[in-house]
Amino acid sequence: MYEIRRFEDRVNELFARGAIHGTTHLCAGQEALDVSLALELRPTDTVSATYRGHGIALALGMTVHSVLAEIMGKAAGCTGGVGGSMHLSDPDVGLLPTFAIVGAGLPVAAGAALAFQTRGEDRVAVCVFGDGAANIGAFHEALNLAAVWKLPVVFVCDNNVYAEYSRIDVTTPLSDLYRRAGSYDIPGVPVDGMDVAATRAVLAEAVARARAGAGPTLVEAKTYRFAGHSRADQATYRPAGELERWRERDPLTLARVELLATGAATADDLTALEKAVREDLDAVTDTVAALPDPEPATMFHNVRGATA
Amino acid sequence: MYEIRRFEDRVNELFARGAIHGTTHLCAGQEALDVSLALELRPTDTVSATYRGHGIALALGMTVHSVLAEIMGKAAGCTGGVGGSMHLSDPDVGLLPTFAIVGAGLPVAAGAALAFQTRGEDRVAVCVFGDGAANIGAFHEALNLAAVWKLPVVFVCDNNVYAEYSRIDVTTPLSDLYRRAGSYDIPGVPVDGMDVAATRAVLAEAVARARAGAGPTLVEAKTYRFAGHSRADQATYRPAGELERWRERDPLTLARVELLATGAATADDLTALEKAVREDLDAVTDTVAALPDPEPATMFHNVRGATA
Amino acid sequence: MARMRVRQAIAAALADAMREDGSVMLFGEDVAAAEGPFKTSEGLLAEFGPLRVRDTPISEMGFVGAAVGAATMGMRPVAEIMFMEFLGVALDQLVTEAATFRYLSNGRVTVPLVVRASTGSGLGFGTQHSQTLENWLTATPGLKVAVPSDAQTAYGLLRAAIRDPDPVAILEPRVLYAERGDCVTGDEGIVPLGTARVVRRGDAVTVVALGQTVRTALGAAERLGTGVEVVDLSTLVPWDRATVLASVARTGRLVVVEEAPASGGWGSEIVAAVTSAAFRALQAPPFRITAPDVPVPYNKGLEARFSPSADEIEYQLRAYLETGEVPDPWWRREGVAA
Amino acid sequence: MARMRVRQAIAAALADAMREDGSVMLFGEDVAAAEGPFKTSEGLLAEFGPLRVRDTPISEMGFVGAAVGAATMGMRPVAEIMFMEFLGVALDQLVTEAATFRYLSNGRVTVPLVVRASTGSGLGFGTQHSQTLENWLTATPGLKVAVPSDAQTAYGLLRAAIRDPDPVAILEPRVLYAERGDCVTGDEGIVPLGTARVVRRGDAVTVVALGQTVRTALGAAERLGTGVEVVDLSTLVPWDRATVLASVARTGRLVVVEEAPASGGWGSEIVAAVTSAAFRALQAPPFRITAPDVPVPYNKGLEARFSPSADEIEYQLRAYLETGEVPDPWWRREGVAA
Ligand SMILES: Cc1ncc(C[n+]2csc(CCOP(=O)(O)OP(=O)(O)O)c2C)c(N)n1
Ligand SMILES: Cc1ncc(C[n+]2csc(CCOP(=O)(O)OP(=O)(O)O)c2C)c(N)n1
Ligand SMILES: [Mg+2]
Ligand SMILES: [Mg+2]
Repeated sequence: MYEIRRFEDRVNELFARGAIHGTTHLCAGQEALDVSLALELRPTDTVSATYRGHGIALALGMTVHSVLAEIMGKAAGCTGGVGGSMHLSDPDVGLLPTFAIVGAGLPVAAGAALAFQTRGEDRVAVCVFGDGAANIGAFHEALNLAAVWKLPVVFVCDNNVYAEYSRIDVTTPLSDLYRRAGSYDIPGVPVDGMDVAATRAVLAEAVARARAGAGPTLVEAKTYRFAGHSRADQATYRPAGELERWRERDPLTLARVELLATGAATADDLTALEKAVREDLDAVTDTVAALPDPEPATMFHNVRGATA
Repeated sequence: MYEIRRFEDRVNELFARGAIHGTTHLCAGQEALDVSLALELRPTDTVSATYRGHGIALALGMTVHSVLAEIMGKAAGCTGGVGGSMHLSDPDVGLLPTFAIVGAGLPVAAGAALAFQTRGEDRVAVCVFGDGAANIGAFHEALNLAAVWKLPVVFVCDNNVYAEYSRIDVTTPLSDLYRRAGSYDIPGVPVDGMDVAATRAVLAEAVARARAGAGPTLVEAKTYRFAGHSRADQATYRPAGELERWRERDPLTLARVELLATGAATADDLTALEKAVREDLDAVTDTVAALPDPEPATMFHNVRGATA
Repeated sequence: MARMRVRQAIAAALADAMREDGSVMLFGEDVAAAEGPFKTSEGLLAEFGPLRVRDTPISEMGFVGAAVGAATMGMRPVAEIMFMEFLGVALDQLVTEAATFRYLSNGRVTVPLVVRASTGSGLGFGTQHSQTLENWLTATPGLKVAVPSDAQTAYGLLRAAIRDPDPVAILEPRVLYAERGDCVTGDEGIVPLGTARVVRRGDAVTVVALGQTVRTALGAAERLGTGVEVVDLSTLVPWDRATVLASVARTGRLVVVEEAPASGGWGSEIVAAVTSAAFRALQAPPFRITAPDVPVPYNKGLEARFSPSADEIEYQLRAYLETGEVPDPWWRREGVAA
Repeated sequence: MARMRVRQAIAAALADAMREDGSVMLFGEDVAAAEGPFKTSEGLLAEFGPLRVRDTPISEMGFVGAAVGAATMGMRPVAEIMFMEFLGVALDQLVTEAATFRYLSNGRVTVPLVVRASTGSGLGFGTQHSQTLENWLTATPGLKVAVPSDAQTAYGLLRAAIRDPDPVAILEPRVLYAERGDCVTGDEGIVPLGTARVVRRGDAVTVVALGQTVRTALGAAERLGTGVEVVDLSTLVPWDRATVLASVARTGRLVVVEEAPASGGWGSEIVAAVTSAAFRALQAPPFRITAPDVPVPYNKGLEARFSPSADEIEYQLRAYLETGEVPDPWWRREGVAA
């Protein structure tokens, strides 16, 4: 989590000083969910996520080098620089190309689960999406399909209160999105998405349920987006004090308190770990910044495969 | 209702002997809903319905002549013969062109309601759609939008147990579709769609609610499709005895019993009425059959309007 | 070789592919228990069972997306869209997702998916169920589009599409489903994507047709006698430039016959590309015979006039061959529209 | 006349239309409180209030459909699609519903609706947020499509579209939003739909451009000196044949410059129609300068090469004028692709 947070800070800096082209969507405040997911999945499981995907990519095990190089459009990035921040992917860690179209990942995750079910494998597909995505048709169609076919998929709504610049109450008649599971007769479970232990427990159960063939679950993780929506957004539309209240429950702080309280780590351990993360990030940033851009020919690669 | 039933029988005959081109979707068994709706609406209200729309068109007040001529592709039909059975319409009775794309009518009805709300009018929009349509994305998006904007619209699901050749349980994880209202924090109300009095009461309340500015309602009318889905479908996929059980609750029989029981009509009244309906239908059928087809130039009309 | 209907050829292709490859599966509305709204999946549920042949809810976005997801995990799904128009509620999954995954994963996530959709006019289904709408799919790098014109191409293009490593859309002219034709099945029956077929030889004019216009163009050509070469384009993306250019090099004249309205139609691409590449070989203006720019009308007589008939094609080809000029379409000749 | 950015011209057009006609309303994602993701609705919520300027949920099918419904009841809604690709989840409502209601009601139900969508490459938004996708809309009788190229056309086409009695899609090149230009507002500033503008006179070649390629084509034309006539097509459906044909009649040469890949692009329609109508007037093969047939790449340098640059257009026009032959695009000249 600490690595993800520092990574997002770094991306923000690089973007601000023009070293990153286009747009970025930071996940600061939502790291606990990404990390919990990674901890509850097996390498053979598969994840579909969104443009706000740096955190899940790193949590699943993609390297800082590969992710940062992609975001900076380098030839060494995970797609060779043709995808960018919104399209991270690595099948080795189970990450499908992240989705830039809101809601598109849900049916695709259901389909991955369908493949597992049809072949009788005990693999699970997970889809992470936002609160805003819960209003689009693909959400409804995917949950209905997954429910009626009892697919091994877990739908995880990362409810960070905002969709772009719109607060959830402006666009959505109810803020407890887990209740939408009722429309499909599947379990809907809310969880404090700032708390790793709580989130892991809920995810573990949903994943186990899917793996056991008992069908899909809708999990709603209550989180908060510490940054703006994208690029230079300062999020001035937030009600006064809201950010500050949520920051008191910063997942990094909660995790630190927990680790120290349970004796899983000492303050010194954590300081050393954090220092190592920062140093590593600095070093990788320098390395990546010096890497070459892709050749023009790159844009012609991977448009289609060789016909047998 | 009697007129609608006989009309559908007639369409069926005409189709079988090749006098109707293309396809038709009959509504026998579902007439009580169409009639109840027409009775609870004002002429200034608006209805969006589906390809299974002969009944609602007649109930709202379109003439047998206009509807039958359209179905037979005659120049005198409501769209001049270019629309056909799936695209009946008449703004004078509040009927938008009926929708051949499943689910498409729901957002459009919400939009009609939006116009009424924006202009401060006390008009109501109603959308009738099938059980199968409750699984498509447009259903979800329209209900969410209508709920969050508190639009004066009533969504009426005509749950006739089948979508084409698929029974509801094959495609839908729950058969009580009114429960999906919970996803939008709006009222969801089931009703016996074979019973005019019960249906009228539920619709009256939902329409009043919309008119009063209290927002949308999802009404689920439990009905049954007595005919096949379309054209020559014999509906051999029905479980044995299902049709027969529903036929015991034929809305025509129930209405007849009710009318006689309350003394609203005598058996002689009804016999006379039915006879008049049959004679009228025979006469109109002969008239319409003799009408001319549209000129080729007709296909060039109404593609676009005159620019100011 | 057997004689069969186009819909039977499709069912045969699906069955053969499913026998050959356990990862092939089929889903769509009423494709399983009812064996397809147009009976293009007869026998499949019985042979391959409910895991591989599935009836879906009415949720084209959901099940096309599910096909995309299953394909990323190594299945070879065939998703059936009952009427092409319904892709209007699901286009995103095919065009924006499926077609880009290979690119967006450095070639590591692939989508060997087939989407079949029935298209076109001629059966009285009305404005919203009678269009061809190839244009929705033809500007998407990464996506292939094929259109059969008879039993053999229905069988062979579908087999090729299922084996293709990338997403392929097959647009099936609905009016042909009941047509009978000879069909070689098995590997020899496969029609490679990207290859056009010269279905009639001639040296006066090259007529490029597709789907249901192949038989109307052939009908017109027969009546005109020798001289008319008819090319069945078969694959629309990528289309077979070599075959078309070679034909035009011989004939010096190009006419494209399309079922749908002129505006936005696929034929302009053929005309434009051939003109750019073979300008000096053209002895007369290339042109397109199409439907008028109107929605498909329902009335039987109107619908029959909407798409170019063999009569209309014959008239226009004859006038063109005689005068070397582009003839007027019927609605201009009859003065009913501009 | 005032100097303003394209996005300000759009906001001005919306404001003027809303002042003039109480039935005009705007909705889309973040168009109200945030004044538009690209700031194309600055000041509108404040002036016209939350009934007429509305933030929607993320449900393009829902809110485009709601716009259709509101239009049938006499409103003149403008629906904003943030990125053109999102129409892939809502195409049905625009193409299959809105465009057909007049036809399907004997002219009694009309849909005076405007859908605005931002399009194109140049800002680093990546494959799924950088396409132009005109092809999704150009084969729909009943639907008009316009593409502004500067502040004046952004203002004027939008005003005309809002007054139009039928659905109109306005595809706004996103990369131009921040560009400044002169703009006449009010009735004199209205640009009628269906009219192309000759933006530069010349007699050696007609270059037809659209949206963001108008300025790159003009840049190339300036460098080449006299001779290059540049036509800003402005409206794609229905496009202005008279102006284009008159120009080609003068120059005898036609080149279309498109931002997006060749396959399925709108330019083939121009080339095909002009070739059919003015074959004898053409002195050299007409052709198209386009992007290659690949998804839009993210990397800045790659993205800059993807769409035809002024340099590339200059090179190709010069070679064409010198040789009378169709030149190779950069990827063939450099041997990186076929
Ligand atoms: C279909 C579609 N509509 C709109 C957008 C533009 N858009 C990108 S992100 C976003 C907000 C999504 O909000 P949410 O689902 O809550 O996810 P978050 O960004 O908060 O992670 C929107 C509207 C899109 N990418 N796709
Ligand atoms: C988007 C879309 N998908 C599929 C169809 C084909 N189709 C027409 S009617 C129908 C069944 C609809 O069932 P239901 O909503 O229950 O209505 P009913 O026919 O029972 O009145 C289907 C699948 C369609 N018209 N539109
Ligand atoms: Mg959010
Ligand atoms: Mg039904």
